[in-house]
Amino acid sequence: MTGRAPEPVTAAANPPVEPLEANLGARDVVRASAMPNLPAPDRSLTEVAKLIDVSKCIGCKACQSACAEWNETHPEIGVNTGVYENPPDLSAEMFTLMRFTEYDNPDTGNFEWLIRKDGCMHCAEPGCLAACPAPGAIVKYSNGIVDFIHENCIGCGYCIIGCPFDVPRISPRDNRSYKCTLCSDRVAMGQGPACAKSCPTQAIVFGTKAAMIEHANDRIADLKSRGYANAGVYDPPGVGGTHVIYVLHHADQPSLYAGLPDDPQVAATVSAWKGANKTIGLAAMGLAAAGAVLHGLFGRANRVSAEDEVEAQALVDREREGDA
Amino acid sequence: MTNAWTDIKNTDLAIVMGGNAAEAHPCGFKWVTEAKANRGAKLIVVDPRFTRTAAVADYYAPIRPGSDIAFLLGVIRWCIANDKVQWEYVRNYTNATFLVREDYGWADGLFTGYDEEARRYDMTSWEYQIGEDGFARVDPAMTDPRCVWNLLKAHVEVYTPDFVETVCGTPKDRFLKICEMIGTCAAPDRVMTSLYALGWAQHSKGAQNIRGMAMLQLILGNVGLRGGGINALRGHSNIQGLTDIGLMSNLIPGYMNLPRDSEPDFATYMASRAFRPLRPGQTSYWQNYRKFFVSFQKAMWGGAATAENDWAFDYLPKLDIPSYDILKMFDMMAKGEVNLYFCQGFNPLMSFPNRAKLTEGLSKLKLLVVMDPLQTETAHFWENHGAFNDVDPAAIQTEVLELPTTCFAEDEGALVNSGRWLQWHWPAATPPGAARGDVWIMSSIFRRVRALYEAEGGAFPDPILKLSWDYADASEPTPEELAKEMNGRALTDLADPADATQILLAAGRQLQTFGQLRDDGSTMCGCWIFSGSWTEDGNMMARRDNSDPGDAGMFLNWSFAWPMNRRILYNRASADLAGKPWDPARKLIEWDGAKWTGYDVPDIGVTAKPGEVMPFIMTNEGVGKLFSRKGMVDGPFPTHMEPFESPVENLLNPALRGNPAARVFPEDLAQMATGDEFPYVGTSYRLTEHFHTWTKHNLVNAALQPEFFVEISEQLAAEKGIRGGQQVRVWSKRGEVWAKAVVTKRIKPMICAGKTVHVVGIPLHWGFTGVARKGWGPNSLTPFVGDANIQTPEFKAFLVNIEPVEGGPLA
Amino acid sequence: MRRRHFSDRGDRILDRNPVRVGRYRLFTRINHWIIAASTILLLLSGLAFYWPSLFWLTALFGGGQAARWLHPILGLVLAVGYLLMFVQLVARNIPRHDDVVWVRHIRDIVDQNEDKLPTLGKYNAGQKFVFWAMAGLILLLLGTGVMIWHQAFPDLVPVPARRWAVLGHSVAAALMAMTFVLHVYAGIWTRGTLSAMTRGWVTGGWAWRHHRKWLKEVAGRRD
Amino acid sequence: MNKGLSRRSFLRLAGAGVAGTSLGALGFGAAEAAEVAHVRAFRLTATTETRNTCTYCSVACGIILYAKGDLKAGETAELLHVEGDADHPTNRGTLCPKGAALKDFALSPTRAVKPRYRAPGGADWQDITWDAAFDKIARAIKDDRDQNFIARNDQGVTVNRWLSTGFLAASGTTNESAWLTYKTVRALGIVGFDNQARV
Repeated sequence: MTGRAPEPVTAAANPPVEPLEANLGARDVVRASAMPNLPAPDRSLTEVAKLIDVSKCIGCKACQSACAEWNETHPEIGVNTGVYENPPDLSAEMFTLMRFTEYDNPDTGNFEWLIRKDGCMHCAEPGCLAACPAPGAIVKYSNGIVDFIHENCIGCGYCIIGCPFDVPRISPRDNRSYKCTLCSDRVAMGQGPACAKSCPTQAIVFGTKAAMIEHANDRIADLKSRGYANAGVYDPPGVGGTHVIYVLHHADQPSLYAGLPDDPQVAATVSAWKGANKTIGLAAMGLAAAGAVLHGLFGRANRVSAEDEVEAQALVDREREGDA
Repeated sequence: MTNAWTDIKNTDLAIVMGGNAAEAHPCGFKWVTEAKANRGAKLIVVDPRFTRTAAVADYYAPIRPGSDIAFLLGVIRWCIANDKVQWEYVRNYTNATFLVREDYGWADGLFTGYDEEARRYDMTSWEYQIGEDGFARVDPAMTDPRCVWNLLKAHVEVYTPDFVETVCGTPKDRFLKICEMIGTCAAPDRVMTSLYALGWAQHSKGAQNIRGMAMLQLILGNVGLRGGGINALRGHSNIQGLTDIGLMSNLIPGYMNLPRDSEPDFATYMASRAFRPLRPGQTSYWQNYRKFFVSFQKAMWGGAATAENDWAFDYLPKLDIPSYDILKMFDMMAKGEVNLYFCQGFNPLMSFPNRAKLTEGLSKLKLLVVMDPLQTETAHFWENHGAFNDVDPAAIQTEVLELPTTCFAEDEGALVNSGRWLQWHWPAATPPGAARGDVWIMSSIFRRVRALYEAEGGAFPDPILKLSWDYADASEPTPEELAKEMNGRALTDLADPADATQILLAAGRQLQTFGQLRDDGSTMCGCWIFSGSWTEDGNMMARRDNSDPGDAGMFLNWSFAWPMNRRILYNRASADLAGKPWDPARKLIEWDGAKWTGYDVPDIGVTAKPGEVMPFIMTNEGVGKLFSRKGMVDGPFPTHMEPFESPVENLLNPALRGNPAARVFPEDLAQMATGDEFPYVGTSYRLTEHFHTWTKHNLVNAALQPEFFVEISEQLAAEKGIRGGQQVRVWSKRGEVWAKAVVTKRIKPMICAGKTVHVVGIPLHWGFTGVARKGWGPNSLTPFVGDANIQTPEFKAFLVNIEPVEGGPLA
Repeated sequence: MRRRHFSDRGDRILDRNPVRVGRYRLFTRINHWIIAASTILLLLSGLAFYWPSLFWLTALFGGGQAARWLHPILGLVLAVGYLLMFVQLVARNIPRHDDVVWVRHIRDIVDQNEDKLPTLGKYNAGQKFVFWAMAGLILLLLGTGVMIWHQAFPDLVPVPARRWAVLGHSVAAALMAMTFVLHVYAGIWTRGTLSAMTRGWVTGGWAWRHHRKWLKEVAGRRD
Repeated sequence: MNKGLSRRSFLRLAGAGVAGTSLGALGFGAAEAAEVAHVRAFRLTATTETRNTCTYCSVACGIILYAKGDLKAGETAELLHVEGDADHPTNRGTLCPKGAALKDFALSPTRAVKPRYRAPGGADWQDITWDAAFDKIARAIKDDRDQNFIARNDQGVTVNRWLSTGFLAASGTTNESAWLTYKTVRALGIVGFDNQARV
């Protein structure tokens, strides 16, 4: 080791080739799936964020390409289904995807081609983590990155159920769940994510969340000057904010962008399932079991008496004889 | 590009027309995004399709493929009519004031001098009035009706907004809005940049499309300025370099030309090339042609090129026609006139029009040699791949050699980018299998041929036997040796012409600049414009200092740019007549009273006084040319011409078809369709996910865009009963393809001359080799005709038909 | 042949001194224990997914991944097993008027005052409740389980439906666990019951005490 | 060099606190230690970096090639990764979807990796050595040139051109190989010479 990797401040740097100590690891985990009482880490990293400025995005898929290369995934060579989305959906081999929406803007009469990079939003309140039953399979670091620890993943798919953005995908190859890691391995080395590094127009940028919000506000001012009165940032409070945030020209209508949820929340069904249901259910089961045990210990068993046997024999004899 | 990629950040308005920068050049397009984000620049896109560039544009307008000249001349007309002209620039830095001969004229879509039989113009009348002093006559007041400005005004009069709407299908309000946006850049402190590519070049009048924009940029005073210029976004990584080094039929490195049959000796050859200035006191740089040429001949044949043999003038082949370009060669091939053909990193079967004709030509060769890192369709043209390549191998007698070469990761050397930067790169990986570099392969072939001539004699062996081969390892010259040869060196001590006792450069030393070249055989130089790239100070192309004084975007210490490390051509024009920058905030160079200083290498003699030597030193006039005199074979001004295959007639003259001066072979003309037979306009293009037919060999890019498709409007889809994702057949008079249909709002029908015009968009990335799904390219459909000046095939506008298909070859 | 009302065809008086009554044939007993085993394994693996501190239970199956793929397979075993059981037992589990009376006197059962109750056929209302509750819950668990069986049916239903399914699955599982406890406890508390599923017979006294109509019918049968 | 880092490093996540649940207290014991929470080991540690230029379009983005093995040191080198060069003034580290996947171009399964020959009318390729291929080419050049070389045109002007053979040059290759190609092709008198400038 020649030193500790720095905390990342931007995506635009060349990766080191010398061995450095990672600046992100187990000791930075603030939450882990199915491990409710995790001790607080002794340090807190600066929150990071990836900002996706939809208004700068040219839909070139460099992010998809860089993502596949960095993560060494092998997206399938599919077919053309009449649209530009390829691969057709997020998959365990494709952690990010450009989604294209053709929109005739009724207010301006202009046609708009809205292109959004889809992928994990790295929620502050991750639905996937809440849903995951495998201890330590999903972790959240103090810098905001939500990462899947594949060794711990059991492939149940509950993360898919928990995610308000429909992001995780189970690999048919190894039955483990995959999604964008925000390039936690790069961030650990002081680098930004591969997608942000590659993005030709820097529609994707990476830095501290505070810096990204500031950058977003600059962009929003620029967009407003170009007539996008509803330009704004997408950092949905329903999931506690996210560490992947968007600048949208039409922030009043997120769902225009290939169904980006207008107000994402961890679903009530998921909360019920992982909240009250879990407690009540277990309590009920526990009480039932405990009640049975107690009753068994202290109650009087229902025993067959000798008279019962006699009566039975009499009855049988009676019946048999009666027939005879 | 007159400017550099990094300079685009200095613009106020970028117009992308005749290209699709965001998709074809995403990382260069970044600088448009920077200009938008940091200086509030606007972006206009004019394109038949709403492209991914349009997705981030401030304003978009559709245009019918092949009607760009009408649009551009319409903008010029609007600018003149609305006084959106940078008058001082136009008056001083263009040939607006030059008087043109009385017999020049234009009528019915044709200029004077047209010979219909020969499909050619006699350009005699396209000339200035030459005064008794031998210089062109000018009228600084621009009142003379024969001055270029007044001729231009008259020439563009027909291109009214209504005419533009009728021809181009661009709604008038959209056209006028764009005119207004462009018009703002006539102010000295506002600059527009034009970014274009093959969307303008691949027409039978491609060069005239580009001239239209160049003229507009001169009128707005935007050439030579930071954030301005006329920027061809070139395709391949070293297409600029190969053109610079002259790997074309008619070129000699550094934009010199092969002699013609009409130039039987060196003296005749030189007589028509050392252009003398057309105005007093001007510097026509081509006056140095002889120095460049002699030094080139010395680089080629060393000691065998002597004053006595006219520097081995006869070792060069002469041309009897303007060029044996690839279209001409494939035409000859199809006629059985070619026996051997070499394809070095080139896949013509998927790159040139009328694939059926290409296959026919390749099938008539005796031997085809393909050197490529990939298994190209050309090398495999004889293989049957069902409908994807329906040939009978047994019937093809061509021998084929497929030779594996290295690729970028395995080789070393320089590439010239679109902004003329020569950047050196180093190898990182061991070549796979038996793959070897092009240098070793070409050396091996050449040395064997030379050995055969040495042993057997044969046809005119001198240029082969005497070719300079001064390399440490004759079997594989190093990149360094070759680069130094191109830079050039002194062959004898070079004495100072002013003081013979002073040696400026000792024998054997690398040249510092082409200014040191001599025409007496004492210097050698493979490519004069590259002089300064590998000097005694070392490899200038490998420089990596990315500092940028003044945040000007010039990066003078990063690599080397030709000529002389200059980053913006014509940068003298960034300052007014007195030498002060038009816009102080955009200073590039300025006259400090004694010399030119600034952020860029001045494109003028450093001590050439302002007002005396004019900015455009490569022209005979010293100024930019609104009227191109004899530079273009199809007219001194652009004029509206329809594509060879067009759904509408030429409104200026219905009798005209295509570019009247374009070369077209009779068999090919017979295969041109009319709108009655083939009602829809086909246009070809690249997609951002792919690079030509290379990346379909690549797993990731094949996944990002796996399968051949065509794009049509919702309206055409409804008319034809085509669903998105369904298989369709598209056919032209020359061939047919099957593809998936992408039905989109991004293409909308246009109304041109009262007709509804539907566009069928056909991307070009698929074939029958590689890892992506098998498919076709648009070249199965396109007509075999090129631009009149530069022979770029007319890939961007042709006629097709389309129908839905069940159970076709893709099913 | 007399029509059977309270007994199944295989039910037999095996011995008359002392009386032993055949209650379940071998096939039924194997069926039951398969159901029992799969239920237990399902409970164990299900609890591991349900409650983080029980995740260690997955170790019994060879780890989380193995537990994850085994659980739905076991679920199918249970469902098929229970279907077979259902077919065998459904006829005697149809609720009757006696059951209503029996339920009204539920206190007397706990207090072991069975004399106050109506005499019963092969099953009492409690047993019938377990039978039907299990049937319903297994059906529900099967349906919801299939919806969230990602490996086999990744795209069967949209995510919101899966959320309802997983909620329903867990509620049903909890109810099933409680039913299971009830069933097991009742079997143990009511001494003499277990042999019905182990050896296949009960004593005459047991039958007299708990299922007198059944005993009477079996004893009177000649088939 | 730290070879260990080229594999995933497993870091234990503290299991403390897991046992603090009701059932844990009932004696079911601490959960089996949830074993790992790790960040994937950095892929590029201890690789050789080389400056290069993207082979595709004319923006000429600076790239860095990361390889296992050092070619300059005479080692066999295998390309592992390609990334944009953040120091480069034009691309500043960014790459387009083609550039970002350059590694897959160099490692394409359909690269040509050995010289192959197809005989007239043949249905298949045959392997051929470089030497045999060059001999065949040289002979073909010599024979065709000798037969079809035009020393003088009809007017008797020396023209020294050879029309029956053509050459297409690669605009993806370097200036240096282009220059050597130019020299050899022109020395032979070939005028049917072109490159991709038109497409």
